[in-house]
Amino acid sequence: MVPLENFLALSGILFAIGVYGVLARRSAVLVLMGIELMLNAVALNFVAFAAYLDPGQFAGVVIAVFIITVAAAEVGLALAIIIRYFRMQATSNVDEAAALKW
Amino acid sequence: MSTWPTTREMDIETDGFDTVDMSINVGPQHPATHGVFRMVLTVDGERVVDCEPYIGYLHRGLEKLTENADYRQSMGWWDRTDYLAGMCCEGAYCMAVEKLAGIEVPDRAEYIRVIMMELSRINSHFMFFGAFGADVGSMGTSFIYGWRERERIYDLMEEVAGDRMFPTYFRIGGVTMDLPDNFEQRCRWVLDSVKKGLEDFDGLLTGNEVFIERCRDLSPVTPEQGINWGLTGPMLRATGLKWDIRRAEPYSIYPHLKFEIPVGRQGDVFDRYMVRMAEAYQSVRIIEQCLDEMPKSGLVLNPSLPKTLRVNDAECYLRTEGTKGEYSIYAIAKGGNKPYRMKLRSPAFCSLSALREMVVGTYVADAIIILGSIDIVLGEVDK
Amino acid sequence: MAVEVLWWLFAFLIVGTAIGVVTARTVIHSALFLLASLGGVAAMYVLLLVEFLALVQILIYGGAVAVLVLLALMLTRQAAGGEPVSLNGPQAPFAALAGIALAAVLVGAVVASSWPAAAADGPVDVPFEQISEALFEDFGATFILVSILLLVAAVGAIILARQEDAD
Amino acid sequence: MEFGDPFFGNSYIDAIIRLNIVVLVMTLVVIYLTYGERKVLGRIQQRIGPNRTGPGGLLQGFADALKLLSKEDLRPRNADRWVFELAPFAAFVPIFVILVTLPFAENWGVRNLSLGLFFVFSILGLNIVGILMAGLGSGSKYALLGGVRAAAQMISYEIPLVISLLAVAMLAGTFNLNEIVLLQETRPYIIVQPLAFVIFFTAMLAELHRAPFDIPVAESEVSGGYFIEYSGMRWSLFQLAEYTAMWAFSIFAAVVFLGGWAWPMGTEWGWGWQLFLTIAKSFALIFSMMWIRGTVVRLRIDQLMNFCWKGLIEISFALLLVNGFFLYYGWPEEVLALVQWAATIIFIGFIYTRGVRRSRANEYIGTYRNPEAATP
Repeated sequence: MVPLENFLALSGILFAIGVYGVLARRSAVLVLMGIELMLNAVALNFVAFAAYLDPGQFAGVVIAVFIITVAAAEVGLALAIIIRYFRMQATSNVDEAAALKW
Repeated sequence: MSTWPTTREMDIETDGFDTVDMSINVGPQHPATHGVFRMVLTVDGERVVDCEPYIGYLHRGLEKLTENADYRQSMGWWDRTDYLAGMCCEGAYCMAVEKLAGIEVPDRAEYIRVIMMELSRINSHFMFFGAFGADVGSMGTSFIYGWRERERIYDLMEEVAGDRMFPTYFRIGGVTMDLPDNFEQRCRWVLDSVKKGLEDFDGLLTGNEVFIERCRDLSPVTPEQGINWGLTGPMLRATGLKWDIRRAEPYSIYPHLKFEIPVGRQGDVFDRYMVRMAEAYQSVRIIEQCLDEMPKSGLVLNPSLPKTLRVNDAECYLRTEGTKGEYSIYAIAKGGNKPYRMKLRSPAFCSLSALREMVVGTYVADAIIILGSIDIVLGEVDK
Repeated sequence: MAVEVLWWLFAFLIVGTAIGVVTARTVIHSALFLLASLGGVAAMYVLLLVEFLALVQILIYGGAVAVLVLLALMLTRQAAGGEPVSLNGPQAPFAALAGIALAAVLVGAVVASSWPAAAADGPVDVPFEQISEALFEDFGATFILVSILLLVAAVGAIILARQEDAD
Repeated sequence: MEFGDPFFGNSYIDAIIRLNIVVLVMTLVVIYLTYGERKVLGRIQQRIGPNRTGPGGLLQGFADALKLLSKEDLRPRNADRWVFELAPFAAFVPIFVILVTLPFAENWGVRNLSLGLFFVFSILGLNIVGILMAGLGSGSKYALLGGVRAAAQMISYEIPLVISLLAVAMLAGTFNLNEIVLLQETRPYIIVQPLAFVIFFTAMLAELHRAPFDIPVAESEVSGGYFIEYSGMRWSLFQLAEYTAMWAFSIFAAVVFLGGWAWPMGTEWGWGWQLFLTIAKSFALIFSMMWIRGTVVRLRIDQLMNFCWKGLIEISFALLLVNGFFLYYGWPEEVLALVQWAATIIFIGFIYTRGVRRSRANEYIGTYRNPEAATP
């Protein structure tokens, strides 16, 4: 049997990799991928807690479902914004997105 | 592949910023180009923003070859221009030389020629229905249906001339040999099967809603545009203009024959298809008339021809209604047994020059069927 | 025993592909690594006996990543085999430091903490009928809220991404 | 020994044995599906089809497989190496995984999953990835165009596909495919949910890239689409994936909508009949797909998308709502069936009349005989 700590450590490492991706990447699409990794790490964390510590309550599982839903909404909206920005500025590089208005 | 143009891959700057355009090479080896033809499509997603046709892969120097050979020798090369309707090309070449040298053709030979030319026209149009259906995406079913009738016509041609595709059957001043004995019976049987074949295409393509949705209102051409772009033949008649060389500037025995000139209304792809359907049917009518009216016996080759044909200074322009449009020959003779110049106005080449105007702004899939609707034959385009 | 082996297998898959996501040289590779990583997380859900969630994960992210790849293709001009350029900014080393530090803190916290005794029992099989009951009854209001959020996001995305004719 | 029991009493050995059986059967079925398709298309096109290899050409598929295996595995110079080489597997594996849960007869399946239906359609979504990988990794513009087309088409048509399946799952109250089959012992779900079946069949054609939705693989446009650059083994994997998907989808449709092995014989007729019923129903579906392929021309990408987003999705949502009302208020199933049949007839009638009236298809037939009205 796999101990709970394994899952938690795994999700922690996954989260940290996501953070690195968000900080290091230049393209907004890639930043989005980092965010996806972070969200997944969190969902995995919730599910692990629910499965080990909270049987019969499912709060963790339900929250994971919500996270996936919100992640889908976030991907859609973020991609729309990126497309919009790309059309105007011809770039999807977050470093160059410095203008507050145009 | 560095010779392929890549400079067209450019960003189209609008006032905003759009996606990157992409150029795709359709051809030279591509199922939709019906031979070795290449068009470079610049596409924005699925939209065609530019189209550039490249020809010449099948160039054989036909006109130059003709200048260097005896009048009778070049016959076989002219077969191979519009190779789907070899007899039509032979007929045009023979008539041009006859007009140049003032040679009479026996009556029976004229009828035989018209029968063979119209059979060739049916042949070519059936190839069009089959290939066009395949372009629109009928998985080769239309292709095989077209080939069924073509095989029968080719068999008949083989019986008459000894060869299927490039019979070299016509001669200056007539035809090589008389028809076989049971020709009339065989020919009527072929015509019946052609009529059945047309009905099959009605069932397979004409009445198919998807087919009509794809073809209707696609690249409509007005008569003015058609004339300005140099369209001829079915392409021009689809726009609604009643222009057929067989009527407008009659040659051979066409003035004696009863047939209609089918026209379209809006010049779209569907009209082009329908005009060809109707033309194939009219060709059947013409052949039936010829079979009824032709002299049952007689000469098929002018017997008074010299062994070597020499033409003094002369010049002529002969227009015929080929299968793809106006198949015209401008011939100059300056003495000797060879022509000084033989210029071919190949119809598909001229129609092809309007490709860009018709294709730009449509979808990639539409570009393919617009190209298909022109019904190009590369042997004739590249000469 | 087999479960442990599978766990380690998938754990390495997840971490390896996640590192691939953040270090790949082309966007397409990044997206494909992301898909593999998310698939590994789905496998983790199966090991946690929540198959339903695993399938939801695959269903949603399979399509989502396909869209992501398409957009990555549209928004980066190295689609047709261009020279790979560095997709990382100059801040990448510091970001790596931050990531490593964060990972150290999180893993350290996990290891240092003492967990309740219930954690030793292992995951409990969760029938998906009970998940649906929890989802639609206990968390009904939240569910509706999330649905509205999704709807608003979809509408907003369409409005944002729509190409105006006036442009 | 019952087939429901695990072989040798060990679930791992059991799984391996069952998977091997499935792989063998699948390969055989695919080989004969290609043969059958060529024969059927041949008959439709007035040809004979393969008839040289073995009696009646029966060994043609094996000959083709041998030829494909011995061909060179080419890779374009500017292909993205790993993406290109892994794409066939990424396209094939999801299709294969679906077979794991399909019940061919009572207890005849690799695994009887309680989430079987959900499993099938969530795994199906992964198929896109392999195709996209092939499209993007080939370094060819035809492949790119085909891959992008495939992705757009499959993502769009997945929605009506899933919703039409959910409509059935609502009635059945379970995702377990075996239980769904057992519930159809007296009447298949196509009787109760004809509209769902129509939507499912349409979306299935689109997901499988079969005519008239074969836009991603259109020979005359993108000359093969996403697998244009593949040869030999990898190409045959794509082909394997395509035909396996056809078969798996047909079995799946037979199980969900046509009553699988339970209807009309019931459960007591033994596994031979059950197996025969499932296979016969699935082959009937496959035959209809081949028939459509041989006779219908291809749609254009915008027509395809419009049909999905402006037609199928709305109708499938309405279907879901109607089902919900009937289930919530407990109205009888017969009424639901009546409503659904009426809706189906209206839907098909609407499409037919719209297609025929807008295109005026009937008016064109035979008009060439009258030259004045040659082209109305």
